Amino acid sequence: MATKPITGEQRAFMTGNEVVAWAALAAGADIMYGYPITPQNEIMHYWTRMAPKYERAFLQTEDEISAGFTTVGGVLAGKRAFTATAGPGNVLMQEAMAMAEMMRLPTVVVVTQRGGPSTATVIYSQQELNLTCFGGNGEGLRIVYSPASHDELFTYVIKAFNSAWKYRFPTFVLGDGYQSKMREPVTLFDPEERGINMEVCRPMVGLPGLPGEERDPAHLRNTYNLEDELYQVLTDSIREYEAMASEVAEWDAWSADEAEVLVIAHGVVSRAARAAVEALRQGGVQAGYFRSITLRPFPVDALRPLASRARHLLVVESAYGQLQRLVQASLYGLETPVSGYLRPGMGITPEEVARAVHSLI
Amino acid sequence: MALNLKIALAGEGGQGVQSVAEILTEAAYHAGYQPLYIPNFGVEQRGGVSVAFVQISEAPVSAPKFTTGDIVVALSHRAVERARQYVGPETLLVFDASLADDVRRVYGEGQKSLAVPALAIAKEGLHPRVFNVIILGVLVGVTGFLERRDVEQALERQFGHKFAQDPSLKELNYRALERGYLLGSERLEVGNRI
Amino acid sequence: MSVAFKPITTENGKGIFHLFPALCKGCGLCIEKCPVDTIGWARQLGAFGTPVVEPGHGKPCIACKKCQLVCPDAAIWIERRNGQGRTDALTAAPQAPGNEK
Amino acid sequence: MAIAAQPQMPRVWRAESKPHKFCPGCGHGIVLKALGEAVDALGIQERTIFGCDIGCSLLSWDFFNLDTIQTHHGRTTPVLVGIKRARPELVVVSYMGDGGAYAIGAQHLVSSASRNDLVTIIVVNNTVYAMTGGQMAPTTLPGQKTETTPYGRDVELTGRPMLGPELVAAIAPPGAYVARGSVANVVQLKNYIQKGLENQIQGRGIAFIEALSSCPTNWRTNAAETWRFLEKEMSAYFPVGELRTPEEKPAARLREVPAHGPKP
Repeated sequence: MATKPITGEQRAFMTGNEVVAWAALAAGADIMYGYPITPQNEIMHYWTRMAPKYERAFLQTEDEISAGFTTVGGVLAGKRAFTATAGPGNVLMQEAMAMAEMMRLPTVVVVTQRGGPSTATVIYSQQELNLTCFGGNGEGLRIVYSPASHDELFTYVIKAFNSAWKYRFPTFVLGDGYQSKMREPVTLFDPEERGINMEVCRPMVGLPGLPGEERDPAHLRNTYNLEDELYQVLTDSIREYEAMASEVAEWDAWSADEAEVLVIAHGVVSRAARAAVEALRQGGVQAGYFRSITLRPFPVDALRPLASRARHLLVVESAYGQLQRLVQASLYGLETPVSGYLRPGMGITPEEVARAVHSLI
Repeated sequence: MALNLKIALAGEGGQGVQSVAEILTEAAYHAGYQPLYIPNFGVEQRGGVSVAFVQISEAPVSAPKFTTGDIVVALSHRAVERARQYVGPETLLVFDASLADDVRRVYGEGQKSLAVPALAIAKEGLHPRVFNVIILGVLVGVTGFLERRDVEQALERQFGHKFAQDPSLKELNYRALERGYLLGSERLEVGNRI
Repeated sequence: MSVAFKPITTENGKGIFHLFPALCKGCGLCIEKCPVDTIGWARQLGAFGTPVVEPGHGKPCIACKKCQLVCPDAAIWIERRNGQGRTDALTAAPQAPGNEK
Repeated sequence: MAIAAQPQMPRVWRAESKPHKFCPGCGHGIVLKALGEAVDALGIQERTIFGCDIGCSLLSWDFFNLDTIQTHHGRTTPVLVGIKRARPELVVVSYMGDGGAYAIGAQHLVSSASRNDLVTIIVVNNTVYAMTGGQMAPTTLPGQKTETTPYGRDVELTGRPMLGPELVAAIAPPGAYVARGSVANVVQLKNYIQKGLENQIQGRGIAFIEALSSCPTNWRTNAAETWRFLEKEMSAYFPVGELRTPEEKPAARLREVPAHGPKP
């Protein structure tokens, strides 16, 4: 085994795509499968430069359908496998992720959201929330992390591998083009040195022993003949999903109790939201801040009590209500009014958030 | 008040605004600040106005882009127009002296600004390719929060392999940096707020 | 084999014709491939409630095994009556070395 | 008491799942018998991974005593390529119909062929989309009636039947093994499949075997008609034989590949 890619805590100033590649290396990812699409490309660029030095592999596939399905193959073979995509590539990726959801395969996908729908821009958005959380022809039994900084990008890519292999739901890190392309300081670390134990990856096929004699063959399928059979399988998965939800759900809040306006955001937009709320508080406005770190499962139990004690809720996102719908569904039955500052495909600054809060009071 | 600088740089593809942003933020990072730099990028590999968004702070920076810059740098005709949206009443507009007419047309007479004859200096005394390093020097001079040494080390990290091949290049870059620094430090005003 | 299939065994010509009704779906591919037309429909019903096949309808069986070869369901096994062993690889392939576990 | 005679199934067949799920007279059973015999002959049961597609091929998901993955339509090859890249010691078999290979999964076939992926692909060509009820497939013969070509396939409107092995043989790099067999000649088909598995095991390149097969259900044929259509009409359009062997010198069209690249 080659030496560890990272020893000790290493401070660096780099782009988010570089951070993702380092995180995957640090997490012990064995193989990346990928297809070029902006703004994800540099994840592959950094990975292909560093991977051979640490005996890791890469395959460039013919499209994102294949990138998704080869990743499925990698995890079936018992390897910590991942891929990365964005926008129209994420659309194609959903086919394989639906299979991963059905068969409970621990795939890891890093999504670097770009403008949508269609080809739109290669720059930035938060418009892939619906697709990433609920893509495919299923129920959205996935884990979706939404990091907001390079430090979190590093941490949650590592965590994504662990959550995927622990809970066996396809796991996504929902970044965006801004995070991909921007440079900011980050601390890289070796997970083990921080006391993070990587989940053991066990193969689902190619197991030892002669199948049919020394053990049962693994017969893995995603097709069922009867609605009862499917219902049973899904009921079991849903039960397990709901059981792990409280363990997995993560959020962040600041001065959120008894807020006159509780600002709700996720991902990179939450930085603007937090900055705005801090400025508003300094100016004497009773603003609060809540951020969903996991979009699936959504931190309903954390949000509901805060929302019930707030006068207004303001959802801020670079999409047209994708987060707002999650929030509203979570808060069904509460009377606190929910407004949105919705800017599909556009970056959001603290000044804009502050203005939007002022318009509510 | 703690340092919290917002700089937008706009120029044509080949003018090197992204390099200026990269070197400036590298220098700031190694000097112990928390910089954030994001280039604008689109589907065109070439041809558009290139904009770099730089923020340098003592605490982690919030949003990657901003509404109004403390300093906005415009280095071409198109950039003068394109940068308008980031210029507020308090913004210091840094532009190449050759663009004075454009600046007057777009911003009127009242805009706080600094005309830098960078193109002229580069062509006459130095070399056109170090045009952007003169601008870098101006920014270091105007903001006043970085040591020359920090910037030189960042230049070294960026261009070290080229300097090794051609030592005269290093000398050329250092002189360009010095010229810009002298021009900028005469107008040290943003840094005064530190 | 952990599952046992019950054969109907018929001796005919040079062959011992083992037919496994639980496997025979009555497709009739074997009937068409038999060079001596010995195979035909039987009264016995098979896996899908359709008639299975049996020898004795044409000339005597020559134990050529074509029926066994083309049966998609492995429902036929032809043994030669001249006393060769019971297990014969279907396609008479030589065993690769190291095959035996 | 003597043990009663038992069916001569390939050893790797899973008796517990027999009778299998294919229709009476379906060629899948014959192709899977040939594959089973080849796996037995090579003694690779313990390290072979079987992947099946959508379409009737999915009915083989519990066919063998092999670790098996039933994937999506057209996506079996990428899944198995993913496995092979992660675990090169395994032998991977990608099993699908003509629709999965030549229509919805064609880009994967072309790309795996040009990469010379170490995978053994077996395509069952029965000229129809069978599981969905007998629509036109990429391999439907000119004039052949299907549910979506009720007056017969019009090649002017719908193109000519796809020649899969010819396609792969034309683009695969040296080391590839490409053949077309038929369920009408099981011994030959088994030999082709065995060579295809050996090609992968020896690390030479992709192995691609098309098997001409039958679909009495959707053809609406009796046994005699089934054989006639397969052996006369299909075989006339789709010639049986080996198209590429790994020893073969690459065709003149396949250029030598020195390292290229603009000077840095």
